[in-house]
Amino acid sequence: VPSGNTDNATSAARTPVEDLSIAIVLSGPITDNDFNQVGYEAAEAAGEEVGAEVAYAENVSDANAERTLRNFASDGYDLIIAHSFSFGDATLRVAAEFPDAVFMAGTATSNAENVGTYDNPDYQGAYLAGMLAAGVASEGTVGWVSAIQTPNLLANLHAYEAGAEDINPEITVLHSFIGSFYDPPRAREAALAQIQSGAQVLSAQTVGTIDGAIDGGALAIGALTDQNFLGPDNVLTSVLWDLAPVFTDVATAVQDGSWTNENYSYGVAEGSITLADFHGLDSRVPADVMATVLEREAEIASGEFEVPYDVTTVD
Amino acid sequence: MAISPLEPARAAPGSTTGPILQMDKSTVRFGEVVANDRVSFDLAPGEIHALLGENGAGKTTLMRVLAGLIQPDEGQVFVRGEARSFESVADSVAAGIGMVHQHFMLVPTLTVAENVSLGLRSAGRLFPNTARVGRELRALADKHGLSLDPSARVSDLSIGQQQRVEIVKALYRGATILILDEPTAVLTPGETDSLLAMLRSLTEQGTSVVFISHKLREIRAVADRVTVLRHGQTVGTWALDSVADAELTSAMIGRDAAPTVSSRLAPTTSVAPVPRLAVERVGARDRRGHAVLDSVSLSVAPGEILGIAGVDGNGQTELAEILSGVRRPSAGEVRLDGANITAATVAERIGHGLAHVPEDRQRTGLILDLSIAENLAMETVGTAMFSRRGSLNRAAVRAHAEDIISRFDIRCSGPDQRVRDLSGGNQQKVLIARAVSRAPSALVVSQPTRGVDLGAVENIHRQILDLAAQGCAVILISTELDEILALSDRIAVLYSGTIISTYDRATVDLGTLGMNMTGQSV
Amino acid sequence: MRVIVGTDIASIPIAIIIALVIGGVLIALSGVNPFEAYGALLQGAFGTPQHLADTLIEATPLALIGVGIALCFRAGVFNVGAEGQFLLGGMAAAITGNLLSTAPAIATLLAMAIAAVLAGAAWAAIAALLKVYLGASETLTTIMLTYVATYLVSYLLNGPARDPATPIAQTQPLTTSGLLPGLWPGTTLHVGIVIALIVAVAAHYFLRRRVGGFQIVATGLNPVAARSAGLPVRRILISVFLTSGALAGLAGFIQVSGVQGKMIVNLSPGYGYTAIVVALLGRSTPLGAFLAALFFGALSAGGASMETSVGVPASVVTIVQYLTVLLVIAYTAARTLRRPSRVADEEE
Amino acid sequence: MDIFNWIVSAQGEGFFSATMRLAVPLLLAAVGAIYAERSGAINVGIEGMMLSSALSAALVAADTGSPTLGLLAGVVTGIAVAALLAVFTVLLPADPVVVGIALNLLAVGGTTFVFRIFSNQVGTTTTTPGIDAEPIPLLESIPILGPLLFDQSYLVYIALIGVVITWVVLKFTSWGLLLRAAGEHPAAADSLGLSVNRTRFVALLVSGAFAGLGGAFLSLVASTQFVENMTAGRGYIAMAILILGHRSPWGVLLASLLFGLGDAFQLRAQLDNTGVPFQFLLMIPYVLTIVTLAVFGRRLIDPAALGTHFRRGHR
Ligand SMILES: Nc1ncnc2c1ncn2[C@@H]1O[C@H](COP(=O)(O)OP(=O)(O)OP(=O)(O)O)[C@@H](O)[C@H]1O
Ligand SMILES: Nc1ncnc2c1ncn2[C@@H]1O[C@H](COP(=O)(O)OP(=O)(O)OP(=O)(O)O)[C@@H](O)[C@H]1O
Ligand SMILES: [Mg+2]
Ligand SMILES: [Mg+2]
Repeated sequence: VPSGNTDNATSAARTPVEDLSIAIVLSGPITDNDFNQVGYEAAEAAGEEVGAEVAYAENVSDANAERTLRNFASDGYDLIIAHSFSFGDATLRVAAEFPDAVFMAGTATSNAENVGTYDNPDYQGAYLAGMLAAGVASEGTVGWVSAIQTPNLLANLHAYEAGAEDINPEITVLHSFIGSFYDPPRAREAALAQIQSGAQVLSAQTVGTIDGAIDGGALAIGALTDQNFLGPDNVLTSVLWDLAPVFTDVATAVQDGSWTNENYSYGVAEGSITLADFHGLDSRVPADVMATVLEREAEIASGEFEVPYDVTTVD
Repeated sequence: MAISPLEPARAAPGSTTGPILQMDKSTVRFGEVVANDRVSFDLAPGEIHALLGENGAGKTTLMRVLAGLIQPDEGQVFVRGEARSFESVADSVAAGIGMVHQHFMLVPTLTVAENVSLGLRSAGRLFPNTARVGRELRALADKHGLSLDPSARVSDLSIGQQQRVEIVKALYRGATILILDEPTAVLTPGETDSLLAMLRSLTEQGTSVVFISHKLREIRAVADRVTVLRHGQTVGTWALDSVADAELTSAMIGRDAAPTVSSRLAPTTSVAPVPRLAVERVGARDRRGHAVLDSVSLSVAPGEILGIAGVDGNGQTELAEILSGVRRPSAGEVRLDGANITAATVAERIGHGLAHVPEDRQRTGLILDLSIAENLAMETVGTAMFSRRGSLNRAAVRAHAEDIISRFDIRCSGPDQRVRDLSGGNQQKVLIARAVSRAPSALVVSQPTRGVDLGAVENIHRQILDLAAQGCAVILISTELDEILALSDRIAVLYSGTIISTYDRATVDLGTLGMNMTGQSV
Repeated sequence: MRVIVGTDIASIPIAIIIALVIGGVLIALSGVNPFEAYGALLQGAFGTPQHLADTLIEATPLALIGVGIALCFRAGVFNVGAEGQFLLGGMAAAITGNLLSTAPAIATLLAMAIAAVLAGAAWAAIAALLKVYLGASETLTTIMLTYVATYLVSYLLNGPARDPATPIAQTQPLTTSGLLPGLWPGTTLHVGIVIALIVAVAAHYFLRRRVGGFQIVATGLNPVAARSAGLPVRRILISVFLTSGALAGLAGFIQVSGVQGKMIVNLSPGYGYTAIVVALLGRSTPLGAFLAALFFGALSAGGASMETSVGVPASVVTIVQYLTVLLVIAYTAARTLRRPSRVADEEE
Repeated sequence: MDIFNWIVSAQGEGFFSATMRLAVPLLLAAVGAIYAERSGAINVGIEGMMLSSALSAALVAADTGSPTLGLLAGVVTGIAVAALLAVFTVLLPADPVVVGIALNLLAVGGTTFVFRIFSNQVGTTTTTPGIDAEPIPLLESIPILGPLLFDQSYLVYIALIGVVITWVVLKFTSWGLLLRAAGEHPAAADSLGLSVNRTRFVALLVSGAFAGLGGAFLSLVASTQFVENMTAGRGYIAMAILILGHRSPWGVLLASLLFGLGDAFQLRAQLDNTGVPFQFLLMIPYVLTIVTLAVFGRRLIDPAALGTHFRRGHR
């Protein structure tokens, strides 16, 4: 379990909310096919489900997060979601000023009376992706392309490596950081560089990686949304992150007054982290590998196997 | 004094004997300034017609109208009796007019042939045939007895060569009326002579010439008639053989001319034991590393004026920069009162009493967008005169300027006027005044009167002589031999980065210096 | 030397109106009532004490950096790299603050400010020295150095300078002795805006009344003539550039100490670039830059409200901001052109 | 490893072809800027032009299915943005650097706004029909030159032909003469009845067209989609390359290859577990540029009238 997040609720039950309104603050554009789009869509879905109005603010830099959160709070939003690993401190500060609103922080160093947390357990899926990649890579090299080092991406990388070693202890896992989340041409080149160094399957943690896989004739594993449409012949599967269940549960809890400031961790067990449809490419995966992967997935779901959570920085 | 200008003759349309060009009541305004006020002017075929007038009298403006660069607010232009209006340069060129501007209109990074091909339809619409243009240029130049290398880059040519290119360019483009704006301001005596000869030969072949100059001697040598402008208005037109110099000068400045400065045949001082300012075996290199000064040694004593003659580009700029501290010599020493100041900064040298008047008043001398007062205070703004502990005393800056303006007769609206809005002569006075008013112990002055009218020249020369009389050591760098001869006690000639000769004023004449300047020693 | 065209005061309201009209059309296109949106803009910039505070907080770094860039403009050099100087200033301030976490507040804050100023100035010094001694264009080196600074900060925050208690790339939070005191109880306004005002007034006084200021202006107008008149042009250029870097560093300190309470990777949402425009709208004068920073602060705070309270997309807010800038420039330029002056003379 | 073997290995080939791909968008933009700057007009708006063109190229290509039409749209967009810049800086005497920066920032907002309108519903990111590499038989297998030149998309050839054309235009055509005259001595061109401002206006449009090609390259060749702010500072880097290349076509070619080489190198160095943090590797191209500017800065002489506004009839 991510160390930054707290497990146990410490807050008392709250008064129910009649006319629930939800706001989500996003660090990037809602069109990124990635972290921000997943958050935005889940908030919309949750709003629909529980009948709440949903507002959002996108491309909010860390520098401005506090101001944006405060704007939403003073405008009377009941549930405010700070959807970034780095909005935690800002959330805690604003939450202290607005005790009547409920805040959910993607990653906070601690919670507060009215601040709950949720985490990004896609590292659990990354483990499975690593297994798949190593199982397909006959030459023993796989790759992983991302933008910068963030805790969730590091967790993802280490889990991917662990999963790959689970299948093939001799596996080589290459990783690249391109410095920006929105530079597909460079991501593509990073992917090609990995392929030329022997990588046969790439984990695409930044947009453009799949283009590189297509060019280099490698397979890619998409992240967070089903990215098969970006490369129907190359995207083996994607690690999906469905935030709608968490957000819906949280919204319902706020509505009926049962919300407490716990850490809402919805991973493989809760069906929030899944592998996407293979769109026919499962033929590329050796049957025994596929079987092991599915078996591992079930073990993670049942709690029998715990995916190691490691956020150590790498070079 | 009787002034009897000629009546301009009105040509009948289509007449072949009347003026080839005529301007009638041409008026040009720049905002408040009326640069040309109902100016009339005519030019006969095959004539050289001089324009004379103080700085800012409106000569250039009048010619820019002819060149199609400015549209007059009022007035008419007739070419061969026909009314024409020049909306653009192309119209003017089509009427056979070619102008050689005071500041050359040549692109330094292009070759001669490329410059001439620029915008020329006949050179080829898409791909100009510069080779053919070059051949034709050479032929044209040969016809007029000029030498010209069409494939040379303009930046590699001397000023005189560039001017030749300008003239040939105008002729190549079919000019039969040639306008030359102060063409001799930048030439050596030899170059001037050959230019004047060339103009004569051109008129013999039918070209008509308008010739602007501040130098009466040249006008006398070459022109048929002269028109004098003052404050934007025509004072009159005279045939040169029927008018005295004094008449022209008074027409030009609006009063009787003061006697011209007498030359200093008797040096005021005996040679002092220690020279005030000296350079010893200094050298300098340009950006490419070529030597531009080689082992130059000079010295000047208190009260002495040392003239440095030479054609532009022979190292004068670098020598002046080394003396003033803007440039570090690549070899040798600079001494002031015996002390080695080679490594001293400009400011330190100013502190030691050295003053410097740079050659290019607009680029290196003045800051055009600051006021007269600010420019005058520039060099010494950090001293107790204008500031205390770094805090600027604006009142002192203004008061100082007011004093200087009246002492040096600077024509302006007040100390706060921007220097950019002054005429060239008055800009130069500001620059000279800044140096002279500090009562420096040594002065390095470059081209003090370039492009300045007669009245201002006189004033500036007076300042330099007075300063020397008070014991200041002066190094005067000038391409004007008249000026050098009029002011100097001793004269050195700089050629190709070395001093090729040094004379006492009494022992040398114009001819000798002129030859030395072109590298010939006598 | 490039002549930096100042702005015409009269042009600003007209330009703002036109920009708002065009912006209104875009807002309507995105499905929001423009009047409601602009109501939210005003409300978000000035409507409540906190919103007014937001405007001032946002104006502070822009003003500090803008004054520095304006000084550079006046001396005829271009500091496009304030962004990097700002980041390194913030970094230095946070590290110093954490090292001194137990010292008294005054000492800690002073040390942090000094460290930030030195870091910003040092980063600017690279470009300044390369320009003055090796002739490398400062416009380009500062752009490149900003990339380098960004990666450097990323390295430090992911590595040696990271708070060991969190996997997030940020420093340890500052203790209270490292936090700027507040200015307006009940809001998050801190004393930064006062510092910015003092800096702007001091720079104004310096340019007008001090010999050094006069020399900066002279150098900017004609460096060759200034040098020939004995002004220490190189020293002036270097010191102006360093001052600009120092002010950007100081702004970094203020953001770290007054707003974030720690150093983060994205300390700047582009202050270094916006401040260039701020300096220009302020006609390259310190007080003008301060006013322009207030204007941008209001647009930025109000723009955020347009997004959060009525749902105008953030992109439209950006469009309105820079449309205003372009129109102010266009209007001013057009007026310069109409004036029959000799301002535009380049050669004689 | 023996250098020659490495050069002809898949890795060596990949390295050289990546160098070219990374260089080309910069090359295109910088070659265009040669026209602007040699005519005396500064184009700081390259970043905005590239970004706008990347968007329009992606939208048109996705909508029509024709990458060629997309390319054309990119060119037209680049020209349109350049026209705006030209109105400000050629017709009006506004400072080119400030207008350029303001345009770039406006383009960030503008492209996002337009992108959202056209991609309508969030979530369906348009993927564009990309332009693929077309290896030229035989030539493709020449060491170094093969991967550098002959295993590339046709846009690379357009860029290289652009270099040659630019050289010919500047050196041999009457317009080239006029262009250089406008940049070095505008009054001289004016005194011959040539229009300095028209020349600069057209030069800026040409620059816009090239920047447009560069932008289109990003969304059609270097990746297959538009991502908000995807130029990632390439416009500014192109300006550095222009200076580095001494504003001469061949120089700019060399300088952009140098930058591409630095980038291709660092992407590969990241895979070698050198122990150097990736941030330092990412700095390589920028540091390389700074060093080159420092070494060659003195030798560069700007066109004499660069950045000055020209007004007829004014001395
Ligand atoms: N473009 C302009 N804008 C404003 N005023 C101008 C302009 N050009 C010339 N003037 C003014 O018009 C007057 C005439 O200038 P002009 O250049 O014609 O004088 P000139 O006789 O050629 O002087 P000089 O002997 O110094 O060359 C001067 O007062 C000058 O300042
Ligand atoms: N930065 C550079 N790095 C390497 N080679 C360069 C660089 N700049 C120029 N060159 C080479 O030097 C040659 C001359 O450069 P230059 O810019 O003078 O070209 P040019 O077009 O021939 O000049 P012009 O047309 O101005 O006379 C170029 O053709 C090119 O091969
Ligand atoms: Mg004149
Ligand atoms: Mg060249």
